[in-house]
Amino acid sequence: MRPCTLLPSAGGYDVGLDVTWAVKWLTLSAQAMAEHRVELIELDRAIGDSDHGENMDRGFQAVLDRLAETPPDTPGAALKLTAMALMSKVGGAAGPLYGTAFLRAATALGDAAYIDAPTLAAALGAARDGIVARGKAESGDKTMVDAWTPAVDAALAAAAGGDTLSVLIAAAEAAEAGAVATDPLVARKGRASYLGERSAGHRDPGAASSALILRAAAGAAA
Amino acid sequence: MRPCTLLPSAGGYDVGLDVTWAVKWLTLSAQAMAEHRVELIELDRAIGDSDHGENMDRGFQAVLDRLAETPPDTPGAALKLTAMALMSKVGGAAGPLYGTAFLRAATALGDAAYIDAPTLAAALGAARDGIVARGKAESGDKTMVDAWTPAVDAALAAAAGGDTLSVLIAAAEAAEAGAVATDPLVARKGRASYLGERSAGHRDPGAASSALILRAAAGAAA
Amino acid sequence: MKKLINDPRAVVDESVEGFGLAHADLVTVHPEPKYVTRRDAPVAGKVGLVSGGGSGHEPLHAGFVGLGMLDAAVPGAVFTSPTPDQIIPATLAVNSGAGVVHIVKNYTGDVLNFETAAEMAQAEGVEVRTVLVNDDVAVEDSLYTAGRRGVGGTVLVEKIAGAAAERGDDLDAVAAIGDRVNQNVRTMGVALSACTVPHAGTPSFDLEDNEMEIGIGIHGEPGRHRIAMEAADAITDRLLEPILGDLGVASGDKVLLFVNGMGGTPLSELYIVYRRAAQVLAGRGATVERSLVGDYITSLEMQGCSISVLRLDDELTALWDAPVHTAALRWGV
Amino acid sequence: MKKLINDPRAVVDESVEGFGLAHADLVTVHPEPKYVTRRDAPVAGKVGLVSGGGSGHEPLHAGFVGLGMLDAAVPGAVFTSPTPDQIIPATLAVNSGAGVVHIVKNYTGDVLNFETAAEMAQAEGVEVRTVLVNDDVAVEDSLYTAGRRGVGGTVLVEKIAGAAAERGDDLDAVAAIGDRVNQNVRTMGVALSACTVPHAGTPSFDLEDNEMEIGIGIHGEPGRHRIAMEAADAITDRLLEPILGDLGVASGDKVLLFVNGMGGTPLSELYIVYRRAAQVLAGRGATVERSLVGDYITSLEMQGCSISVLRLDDELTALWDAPVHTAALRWGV
Ligand SMILES: Nc1ncnc2c1ncn2[C@@H]1O[C@H](COP(=O)(O)OP(=O)(O)O)[C@@H](O)[C@H]1O
Ligand SMILES: Nc1ncnc2c1ncn2[C@@H]1O[C@H](COP(=O)(O)OP(=O)(O)O)[C@@H](O)[C@H]1O
Ligand SMILES: [Mg+2]
Ligand SMILES: [Mg+2]
Ligand SMILES: [Mg+2]
Ligand SMILES: [Mg+2]
Repeated sequence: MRPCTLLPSAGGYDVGLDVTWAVKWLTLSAQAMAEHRVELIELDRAIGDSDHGENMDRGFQAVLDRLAETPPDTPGAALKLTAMALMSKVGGAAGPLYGTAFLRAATALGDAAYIDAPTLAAALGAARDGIVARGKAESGDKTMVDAWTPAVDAALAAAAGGDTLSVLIAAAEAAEAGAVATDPLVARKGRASYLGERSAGHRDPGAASSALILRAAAGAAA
Repeated sequence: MRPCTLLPSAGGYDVGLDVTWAVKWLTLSAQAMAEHRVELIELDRAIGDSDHGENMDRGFQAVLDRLAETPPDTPGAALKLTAMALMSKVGGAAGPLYGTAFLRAATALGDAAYIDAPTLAAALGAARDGIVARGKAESGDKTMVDAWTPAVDAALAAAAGGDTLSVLIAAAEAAEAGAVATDPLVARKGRASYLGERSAGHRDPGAASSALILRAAAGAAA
Repeated sequence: MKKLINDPRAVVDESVEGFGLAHADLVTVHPEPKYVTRRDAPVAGKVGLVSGGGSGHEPLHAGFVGLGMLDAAVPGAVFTSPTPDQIIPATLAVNSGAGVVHIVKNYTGDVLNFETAAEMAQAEGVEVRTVLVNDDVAVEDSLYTAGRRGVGGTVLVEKIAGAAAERGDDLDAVAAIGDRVNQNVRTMGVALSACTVPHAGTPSFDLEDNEMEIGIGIHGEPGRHRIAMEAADAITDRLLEPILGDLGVASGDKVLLFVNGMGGTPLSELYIVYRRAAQVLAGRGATVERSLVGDYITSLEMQGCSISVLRLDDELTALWDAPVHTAALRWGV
Repeated sequence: MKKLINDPRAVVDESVEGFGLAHADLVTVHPEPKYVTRRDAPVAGKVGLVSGGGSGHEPLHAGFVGLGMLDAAVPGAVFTSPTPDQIIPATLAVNSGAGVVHIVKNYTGDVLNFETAAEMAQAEGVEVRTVLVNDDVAVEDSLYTAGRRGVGGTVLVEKIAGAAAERGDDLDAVAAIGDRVNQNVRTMGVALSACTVPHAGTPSFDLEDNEMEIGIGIHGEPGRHRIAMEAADAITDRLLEPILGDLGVASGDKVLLFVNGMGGTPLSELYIVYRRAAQVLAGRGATVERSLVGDYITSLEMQGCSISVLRLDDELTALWDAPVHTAALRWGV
């Protein structure tokens, strides 16, 4: 799993992330979506339209198909392929948002074969910015942004002195905490916003799926 | 309640039935339909279309309205008015069948002010014949005929040696037994026949309402 | 029971009143006794077409009143056939002198009430013919029952006989066309859920979560068999088999395929059934020349559907295609 | 969950396939990526109209493809907006050179996916305008939400903009007519029961026997308020009040009244609602000039309805009356 080349990082020498990691990340993400499909549907049932788990599962299965069809050479290529698959297979709000996120992250990574911690944190930041640019949600609106923004903050902080694994672990933990923190919020964006006060007391499904994806990223690097 | 004139009957002198009895019969019938409305709906729900109690209740309420509007002079007039009200307000299978039954009974009674036991039994026979003529059901087809035919047989037997009250009591008891006896039958006429074997094990709603009407007739004479 | 109703006993009155308000360009509602006529009835020289039956099957029959279809519809109480005192004035109102055809679904109540009304209308000088519709192949032993029921085929009889009347056919010819449609159509239905008659308040039968009723009629009565739920394709095959067998559909036959919703089934599901039925018919070498998919003869909010197959000939096809302008069926105008 | 389906994940594929078989005279179904075009698309010189959204709202949108209405419909998964890779080829397929109008219901997913598709179609040289439909008055604080949703009014926008395109209006004019309809229509809905998304298998929300959801959208999402069941007249008043207030309906106004069933409500009940709504409008001095009653934009088998009121002017009325020939709406042809 670990590449044989060592890359410099702020905290000393880091084992960089390569395309194998990226493919493993996407594979673990697809597994997570399949495993948590019903749970995500249930979250969406409470404050949305019962499709988020189905959509994400369908989307990541398509990612797996395309990874098998045309194996990517670089992490950036893997994420770009993912962006395209999600954009064309997920639909709903999550499709374009995740599609943009992966596309921006892919752009941030460029052609690099290996990713160091700062690049990784920057790519996560680009993904988050993409979601915000498309969806116009602010923190506290009870959307996936509430998982991504703390994740990016934690990733940037970890990248200052840690390796890629510690960046991803920090991001995953923060995303999970961010998702949990959506529970009491009143939604102001997306479908849940129609419920007004009634949206409080439920976890945002997109924040939950985001946490799963970031946890998969850490798992792939471990 | 009892008229002041005594009529000869086979068994001696009988208190004949007059228009007051007829009106009371119809009033008690209307009460019975209202009271047993839900029960008749339930019977019809099991092997039909859940409307028999509603239809009979609506029909007999219309009978009461018309009795109040144009009080009849004779038992025959009361039954004719009933026939017309049921025919125009009940609908379904029961409407024309009961309509014909009351019309034939009215015709059998003619203009008579008082009815003796044989006339009464003959009128019940005419009612039954009307039902059979319209509906073409035979005994054992699991229809209201299975209440009326034993009732008429018992009425004719009672009329040979009894007064009108005993005719009506005999008819009511036989109708009730006849209705109960429809339970195991497989329906061959009416809506229940579509169920085939599945119609067995349920009482025929029309037989049940017939028994209620004949019991009301006895109650009015008591 | 949850329904968009006020007093359960006012359901038919209020619904028909609303129908009259919404379609004042097409129909006139006569409130007491209740019947609905084509706005321009009686149409000079034209044979009048009257149908009716219990309510709860909407859009049948009032939704089919208008040019090229019915001249009058007579709604009874929910699932209860109407009474002669409604049918008679409806018959008189649409008689232009050319006589009136009664289209009657074969149920004891409908038959008896229309029979009485026809007699009395004849006594008033109106020539009446009756077309009895009995297309339901679910009723097997018709010798030992009230006979096959009139179900989905009724819509097709009303459309095609209506077109015959509109083109100027005489009384016997219109009745003959109606009979011909009836002889060439077969129907079978399935319920996934019961329906609740407003005045009754409880579902017309109880079905487990994994059960369905095969061979239902249109009055919420239980069907002939209760079996375990199956996939749509298997259900479709189960409905189609007796239809095609009884009708004797052969290779080269041209048919109209009608997939009807019972009221509570999404249209998308009807198209899933249609798809399979069309595949099966194609597999038998029959050509589906005309189609109808939607809720046309319903049982309140029942979930389920019926499939009807009508064997077409050129005349029936032309009459099907003829203009119709009613609340529920409209084309060519 | 009891449905007339096969594999829950094949519902949209099989249903759209069946739709294409049943209406081969009107539409062409493109299976992968999935979209439905008018059979004669692109129509030379005519502005193309494309709409789409999640499936489960049938007959919307595919049922409205045809002369005088949509040129293409793009069905997503159930309750999930379609993706750009479907919307783009649909847009290209109906572009005759006169440009294409996207009619988009205001939901985050629909907006984002159509936005992306519009950008990419523009990049391919197609001029695209977007009409955003947001007629749902149930969404109150639209500043703090994703904004008002597109619901019943969508059907009216599609019909009237479709008629404008058919008569030859140019791209901006068609979009302007669509916007005008949207500005003049308001809608509010109620659910008496939830619906079950096939892949989810459980009802979209739980309602007690004596409860209803006021202010529902069309995706089985819960509404804004949950209150005790009421009679149809009271419910109608409750839906109509915010519509009339927000639209500012005044005495002398001419309106189109649209009572829409959510999929599991008997037509007879819709007419009971229509009756009351018509009475209330008459009481305000408004004239109901046109009516539409039936299941046109649904939520699977949900029980309930929505009421839409569109303020008419002479041009909108004429465009409403213009011929339309689609699977679900047809007149004048
Ligand atoms: N404007 C937005 N910005 C960021 N995220 C959003 C926005 N709108 C919705 N979302 C996210 O999308 C999720 C819903 O996705 P999904 O259920 O797949 O789409 P839909 O709402 O179209 O059914 C929400 O839980 C939320 O996290
Ligand atoms: N052919 C018939 N002859 C005699 N009685 C009949 C016949 N058909 C039906 N009935 C009676 O009518 C009853 C049903 O009446 P009702 O429910 O009011 O009418 P419907 O079946 O039209 O709903 C049955 O229970 C049966 O007793
Ligand atoms: Mg969702
Ligand atoms: Mg009955
Ligand atoms: Mg009945
Ligand atoms: Mg969705």
